Amino acid sequence: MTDGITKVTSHISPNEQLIFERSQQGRIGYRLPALDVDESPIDELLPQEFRRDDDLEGVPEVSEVDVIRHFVRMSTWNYSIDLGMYPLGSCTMKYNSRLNERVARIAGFANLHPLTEEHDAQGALQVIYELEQHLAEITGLPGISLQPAAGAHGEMTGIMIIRAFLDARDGANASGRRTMLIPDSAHGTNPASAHLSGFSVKTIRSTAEGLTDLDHLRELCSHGDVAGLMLTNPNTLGLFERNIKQICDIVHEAGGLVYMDGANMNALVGIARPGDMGVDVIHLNLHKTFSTPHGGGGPGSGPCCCTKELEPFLPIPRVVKTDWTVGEPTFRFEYNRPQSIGRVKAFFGNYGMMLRALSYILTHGNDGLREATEAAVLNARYIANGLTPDYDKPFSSPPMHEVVFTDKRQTRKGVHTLDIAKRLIDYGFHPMTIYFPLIVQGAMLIEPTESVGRQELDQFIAAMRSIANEALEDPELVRSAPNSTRIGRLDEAAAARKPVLRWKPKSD
Amino acid sequence: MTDGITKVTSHISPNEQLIFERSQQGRIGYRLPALDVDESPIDELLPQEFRRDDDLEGVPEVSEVDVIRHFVRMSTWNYSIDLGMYPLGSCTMKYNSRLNERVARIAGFANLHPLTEEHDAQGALQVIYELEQHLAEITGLPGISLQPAAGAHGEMTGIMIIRAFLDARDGANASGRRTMLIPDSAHGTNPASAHLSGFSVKTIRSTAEGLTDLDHLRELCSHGDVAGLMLTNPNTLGLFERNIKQICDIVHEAGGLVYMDGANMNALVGIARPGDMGVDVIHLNLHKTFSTPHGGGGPGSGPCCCTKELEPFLPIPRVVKTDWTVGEPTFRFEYNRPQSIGRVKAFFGNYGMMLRALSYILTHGNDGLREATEAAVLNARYIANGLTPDYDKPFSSPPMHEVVFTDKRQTRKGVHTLDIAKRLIDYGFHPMTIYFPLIVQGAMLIEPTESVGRQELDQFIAAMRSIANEALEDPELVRSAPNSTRIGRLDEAAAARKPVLRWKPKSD
Amino acid sequence: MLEAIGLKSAEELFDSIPQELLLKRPLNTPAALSEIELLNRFEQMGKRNAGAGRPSFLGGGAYSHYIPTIVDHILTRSEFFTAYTPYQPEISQGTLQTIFEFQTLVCQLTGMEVANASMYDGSTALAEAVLMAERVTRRSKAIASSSVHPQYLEVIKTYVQHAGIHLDLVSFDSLTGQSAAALADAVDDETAALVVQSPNFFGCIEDVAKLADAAHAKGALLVVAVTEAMSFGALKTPGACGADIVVAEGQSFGVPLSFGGPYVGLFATREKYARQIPGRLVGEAFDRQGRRGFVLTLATREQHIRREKATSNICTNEGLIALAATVYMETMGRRGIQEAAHQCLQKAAYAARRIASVKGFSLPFSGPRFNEFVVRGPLDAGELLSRLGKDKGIEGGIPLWRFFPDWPNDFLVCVTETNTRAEIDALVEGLGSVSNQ
Amino acid sequence: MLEAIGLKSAEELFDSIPQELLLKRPLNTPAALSEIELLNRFEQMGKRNAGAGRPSFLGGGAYSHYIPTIVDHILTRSEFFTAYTPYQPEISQGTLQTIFEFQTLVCQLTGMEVANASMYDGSTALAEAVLMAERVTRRSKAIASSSVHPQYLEVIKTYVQHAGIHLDLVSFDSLTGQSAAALADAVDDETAALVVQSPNFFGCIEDVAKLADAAHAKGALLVVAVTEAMSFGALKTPGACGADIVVAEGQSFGVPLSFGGPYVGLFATREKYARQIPGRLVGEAFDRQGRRGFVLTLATREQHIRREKATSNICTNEGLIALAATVYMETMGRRGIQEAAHQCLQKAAYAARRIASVKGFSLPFSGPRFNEFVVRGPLDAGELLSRLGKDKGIEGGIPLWRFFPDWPNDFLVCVTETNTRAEIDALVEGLGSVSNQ
Ligand SMILES: Cc1ncc(COP(=O)(O)O)c(C=O)c1O
Ligand SMILES: Cc1ncc(COP(=O)(O)O)c(C=O)c1O
Repeated sequence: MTDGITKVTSHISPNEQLIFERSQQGRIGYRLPALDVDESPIDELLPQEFRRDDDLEGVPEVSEVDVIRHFVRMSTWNYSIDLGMYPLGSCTMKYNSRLNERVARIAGFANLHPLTEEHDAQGALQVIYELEQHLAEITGLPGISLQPAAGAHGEMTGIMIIRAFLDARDGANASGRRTMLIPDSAHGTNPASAHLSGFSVKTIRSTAEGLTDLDHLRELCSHGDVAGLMLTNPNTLGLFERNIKQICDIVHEAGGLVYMDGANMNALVGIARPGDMGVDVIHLNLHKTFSTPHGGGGPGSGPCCCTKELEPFLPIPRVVKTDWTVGEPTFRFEYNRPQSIGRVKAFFGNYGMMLRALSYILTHGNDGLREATEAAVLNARYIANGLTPDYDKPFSSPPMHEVVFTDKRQTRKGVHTLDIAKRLIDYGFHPMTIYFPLIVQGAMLIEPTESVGRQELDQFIAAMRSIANEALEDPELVRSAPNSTRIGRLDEAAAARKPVLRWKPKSD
Repeated sequence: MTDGITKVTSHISPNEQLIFERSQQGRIGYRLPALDVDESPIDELLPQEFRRDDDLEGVPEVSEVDVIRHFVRMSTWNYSIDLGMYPLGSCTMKYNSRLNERVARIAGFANLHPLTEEHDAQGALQVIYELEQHLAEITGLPGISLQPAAGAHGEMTGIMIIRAFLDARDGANASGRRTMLIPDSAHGTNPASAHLSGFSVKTIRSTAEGLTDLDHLRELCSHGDVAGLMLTNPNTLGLFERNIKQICDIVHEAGGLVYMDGANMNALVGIARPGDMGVDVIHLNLHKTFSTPHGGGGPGSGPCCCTKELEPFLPIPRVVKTDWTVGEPTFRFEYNRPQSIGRVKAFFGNYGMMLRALSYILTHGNDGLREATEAAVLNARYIANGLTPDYDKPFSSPPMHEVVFTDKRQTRKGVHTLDIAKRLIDYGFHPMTIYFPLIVQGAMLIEPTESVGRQELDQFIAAMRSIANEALEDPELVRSAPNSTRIGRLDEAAAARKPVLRWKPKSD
Repeated sequence: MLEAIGLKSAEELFDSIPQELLLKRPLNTPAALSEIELLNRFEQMGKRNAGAGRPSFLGGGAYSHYIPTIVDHILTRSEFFTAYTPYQPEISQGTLQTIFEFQTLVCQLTGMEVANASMYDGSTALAEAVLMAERVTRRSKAIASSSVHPQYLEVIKTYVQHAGIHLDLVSFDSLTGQSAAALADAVDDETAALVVQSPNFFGCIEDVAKLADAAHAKGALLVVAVTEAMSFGALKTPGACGADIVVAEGQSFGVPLSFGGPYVGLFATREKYARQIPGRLVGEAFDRQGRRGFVLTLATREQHIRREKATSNICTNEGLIALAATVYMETMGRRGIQEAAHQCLQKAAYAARRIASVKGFSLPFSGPRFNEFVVRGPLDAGELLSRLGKDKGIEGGIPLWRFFPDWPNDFLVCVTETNTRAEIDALVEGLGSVSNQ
Repeated sequence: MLEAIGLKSAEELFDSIPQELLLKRPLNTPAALSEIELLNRFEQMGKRNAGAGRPSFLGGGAYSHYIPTIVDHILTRSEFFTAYTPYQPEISQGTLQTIFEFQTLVCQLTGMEVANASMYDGSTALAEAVLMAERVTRRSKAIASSSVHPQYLEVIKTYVQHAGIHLDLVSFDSLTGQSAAALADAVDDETAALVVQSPNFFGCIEDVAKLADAAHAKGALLVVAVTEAMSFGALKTPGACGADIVVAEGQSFGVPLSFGGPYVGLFATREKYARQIPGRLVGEAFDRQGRRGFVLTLATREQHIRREKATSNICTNEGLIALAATVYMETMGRRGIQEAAHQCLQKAAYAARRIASVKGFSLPFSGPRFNEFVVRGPLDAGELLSRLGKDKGIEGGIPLWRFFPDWPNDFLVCVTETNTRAEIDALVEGLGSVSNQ
């Protein structure tokens, strides 16, 4: 192995079977109080035909120690932010403050039932209200719903709002406006969300500079069918759409609305506001910009923020402030909003994430929010600088919070983006986002976030440069990576061909 | 590597520097509220000569993320109970229930100041009182002090009680009784504690069977100088001293008292009681038998339990029940105990460990306590059986909760206990206790505890047998172990010759 | 560092943003709080949630079950909660194997063949099930009983409004509290999905097998929603009853109430529909040396590859909550889930019996139930329950007027294994006394 | 499994125990409680500790400092809290490197050259320091000021009673609250250790440098005890003042009050005495490939090797609490420890000023102080403080009559960075009002 590998060493790592393979009849790991009411004969309560008759066969029987060891062992197979930088472009993997976790576990919130009467849940409503206020200030968009459970959910919500607005504005004519424009660089959820909302998608080209092609946009807007545009800004190449104002004007003039995918707000918080750019509606990812933990794939929270004009269309219910009693504001849910697109989720959204995000905003303070943005952009720039000598940087402009490189120089030796990513694992780093955005051949999208210091950035740059060197001198080493993990590259094609999606007892 | 290694695989493991090597001027990881009182000029509060003048140079400056990553990374280098069985003989490494941890963190206990007035700390006193009651029942010894902070501390306390008793009983004559008898198999803390209490130590031989040599004991008891005997039971070879009653009689007849090291109570709880055997005083290790976590070396808690006769000599203060108000008992501290040996620690002992131990006793229940003992002994027996074909078992009697083997058969090929232990690491197991007790050449003392299932016991036995095989066929493989850890055997001799006990800046 | 990249000030980092778009003032959000201040602040707000501290009989889609202490310990392992979606299997096997176990457990509990890696919650899972039924059957009508959770129905409406799917509601039977006979009759050749919840919003168990037959007779899929996952421990599985898609809210399995989220949607179906499932799937795979591992699979269904043609727009799901549910299901295990379900059943029966004997109170529905039931009181339920909260410190139930304005005196009571007999007795007594004020 | 080893019943496992010694009945301890019941039980008992929930000005050897949230997160990492003493360095480097950092930080804060891996607490560390001074000097007298924490003095007495060491107490100066001039004079050629605490039990800072000179002039060691470790952030280090052994209670650094334990004893000395230190030491070491690691070292001092000739009987120490302190010191870091110390100093000064201005209250001692001070009130302090607790819900201080029966009206007040100005003002007001009842 290369001397350049400074971040990791090889060590023993525990194996662990599936829990079903560990199960032993008769073992238990739970302790419930004894039933303290008079027991009724089961037949009186539940007719036989409604009762489960398989005795839950197959569900594991294990002890508490078994469970602890099972998960602790498996956990050690994961990379995580707490182990080091996690430079997944577009994902904004930043540090998840322990304090926010503690806040979310305060009994007054954690044990609160969502259908508690409002007067017994004032603190909970206050949190929603305050968080909305802050997000409105940060985005410059005053109408907020915290109901969406993730970014894609927020997109669907926002696009449905656009549709409801157009229907209200144009009446029957709105049926002629069913085209959503989406750049070729957009995240896959954008077209999928547009589709869910009943729009057909037209793709806008990007320029050689990596920005929205204004001419193409104008052309697409000339047919009268445009409902709106979904734009990510900074876009998925990490570049600020400097013509954003003009873009919004073009779409607005064509009678459409502008949706901004706010996944990249970590480049803008405290610096610039979508509302000031002409954007009509945006979703935020609290699990990116506002640091709520990704948890191995979720939960997220995707607030939808819109202009005053679009506010009537937001999902129900909304939280409104009523009056002040003894110094404390009081709040209630408002359900009677006839123009609302409806409800996108039971209850009020991923409430626990709201607590964490509010805690993030309050512990950072306004200065801290801006400083985090500056650090995130600075770190990305630093990496951009550090990697330019060895990797192809397809767009020359300086990036914002993330930067895209390609494998162009390495492919000559048969080394591709996937190989570079896998080789980074040997160096102890989680790879960057790869092959996204789709318009960049062999894309490597790198987003360091603010949660990493210079030492580790330097280590990362050194690792990448060392890999570039290996690609020249020992390409097979890179192509066979990772070589130091407990498992090698898995045969994903075979897995998809004959999917095994669950455990079954051997005898089956 | 051998195919027999089933418990671990090689994987990447994060490196991490010393925190001092990570420090960067100006970084901070703390957040305190702003000072909210009028600030006085420092000279008015603290004359210059009393003030620190080095600006805390050298103390690290790091961010919160730095600290998290620092410790999370370092933590991954540790073996732990949560990763698997930890068969350290004499150490009783059993599962540490998460529930007990939660109990210890209940605000009403965690935030309670030790000098709170009694009436505002009744719950805390109740816990002490109840735990004492239960320990008295378990040991059959009614006088309890929870003040000692660990086993050795409990030993010192118990031995000082014996001394105080003898002084009270014999007056000036007691100065003729300053010999403490200790078996050659005893733990090192025993003689050290006896010494701290002003006794000189005489060593009793063990028989070929591994038990106390009664003849030798009689002989040693014949000189009139014996203050007492310190005996571990089951002894450190894992054997029950079946002559315990006779042993106690001999010592008592010689005018001495019997101290029992209760480190091995995991073999007895619910099965037999030291008080019923004639023992006068014992310490327990709550961090062994009662499952409070070892925490990488502590904290412990070493309650001292004694007969009614010795009770007046226990450390002050003691908790006593006063009366009952509205259904709730009330408690107070009693300080006025003129015969007490005094205080062995500020405040009342390692209180947090008492909470955990009480929780352990209450969640197990009386049946569960006995079942745990049975399982612990059964597991040790199972291992004893499984290893006998390949390893020398110096004592033929069936063991209690732990079993000793030796490297006798392996030394022929130049493989020693240390090598076997290190090779176990390659197999994914924490080694057993080695070279203890001292009387067994090349001892390997194995204590599985009740916290391990048959699957892992079988894996352990298979690993040990595989190593025995390797010792025959490829002794160098064993001698050079561990081969799969992030660091190899360290040069301990060099480290002790020129000790580096702290980090210093390079320039020094 | 600025210097190292040739910049003089932090402002220069944002040179690519046009001047006029820069925010030239500090954000009007509060200044930074220290840890002490922040915790005080949230604890104060938490105290304004009186409902959180009381004995509670609230259900209706979110349930108070006991959460074993180890669940949160595992959840707060850095390696789990600070990891991303397992895109790189070589360093994500912890998450991947957990999801594979989750999928298996969901299959076992629902009696189905395949399950996905989670949906946002039960309500969105149900809406996605309707969309999936449309994809599978290529039909455009959905029929649902009005005994489905009203908020779930609202979510379906939102999701299908632009998908060309027509949603028909059939009123439930007001004697039994179960879906009406008319529901089965409403299924026709255009019907993609027959949607039913069991136990339903009123706590009544539906005759799922009969509805399955009705749906299948017309070539429609039966979609069964379950909001109280604990019922899987006692009731015949939807799979055994013939359901084609089963969705459930997994909150009952180790997830705090947390004012409604994050929860976790369970989604299971038959193997033949695996390629129509929304969301992520984890499957078994092997490396070149034949070592077993797990990977995200069948990704061609998903938005990042299929874009507008994907089976769903979902990307981030509820990974960590699925982990909580997995730890819960494994810790409770076969016997624990059975035992908890049994206690729910018995305690609810006890409570129902006792409440029905209080003067002025009755149980309007005759259908069999698991752990929830509707109570009809002698006065406005909102008023009654509010008195009960204030005077007795008990959260007694959910007034139904919010969802069914015609039934001012009705409320929904839920009893779980966490409600002691003393609490139930206090509820019974409290209902009697506050209704006599 | 019984079968596998040829046994028929669990009883046979205990065949080696004579029949008459077997307990032939169930233990008379309670039957098993479930998690729910157990938590209820402890929470109920916890509520009987009213003192835990109140604003508090209690110090006297245990201090309320803010504990950053991350401390407990790291403490509850399985790899730390469920590990044993690091006997096998290849799989214990996490613990070992942490201890090495702990030792270094203790040296930095105390101004000393070497430190050990921890002692049980401050009081036992102090007693062991006296024993060590005897070993180093081969003299058998210890002289201590009565301004040392009374419980620490009691512990020394217990420890030295059979060690042939004579302990002399010299009364403190009742005007300054510092040790008396007579203390220095008491040191003679027989003296092994001069023992002083600074800030002392009354919160007064001692002139450690002067005492060091006095001790050294006679060939004795100066042993300095510190109960309030936060003072290291502001006061001249004992090391800089010439101390030979410094012991401290580390509880102030990230350790909950927990009714007095577990805490952690810090123990530091000069390099030349390293081989006389009690307890464990971790040192740097290298493997054959030159990779750096850490090991337990100088083990020949310890009981498991030297047995009765060991430097101490200590084996298990306070590893996990040392970890907490390490996380605390690193999180707070250079500036945080300074800032917290500064706030303690300033807030205590503010409180002292304000209390002294209340009618009937005075500050009897003139010595400089850090964050604790003695207040003399107009009535019995026990009575006064008990009223303050009951009526105002404030834990106002520690009545000194427990330790000094002659001073019924005196009490010890401690102020830290966690006490807000509002709390201090409430204390001041409360003292005024309850003393006027
Ligand atoms: C640019 C972009 N848009 C949308 C999304 C979708 O957000 P979510 O995964 O929260 O649904 C993502 C996240 O992966 C993204 O990176
Ligand atoms: C037999 C025996 N006695 C005494 C002790 C000392 O206990 P502690 O480490 O708690 O001081 C131990 C623990 O290591 C032991 O195994």
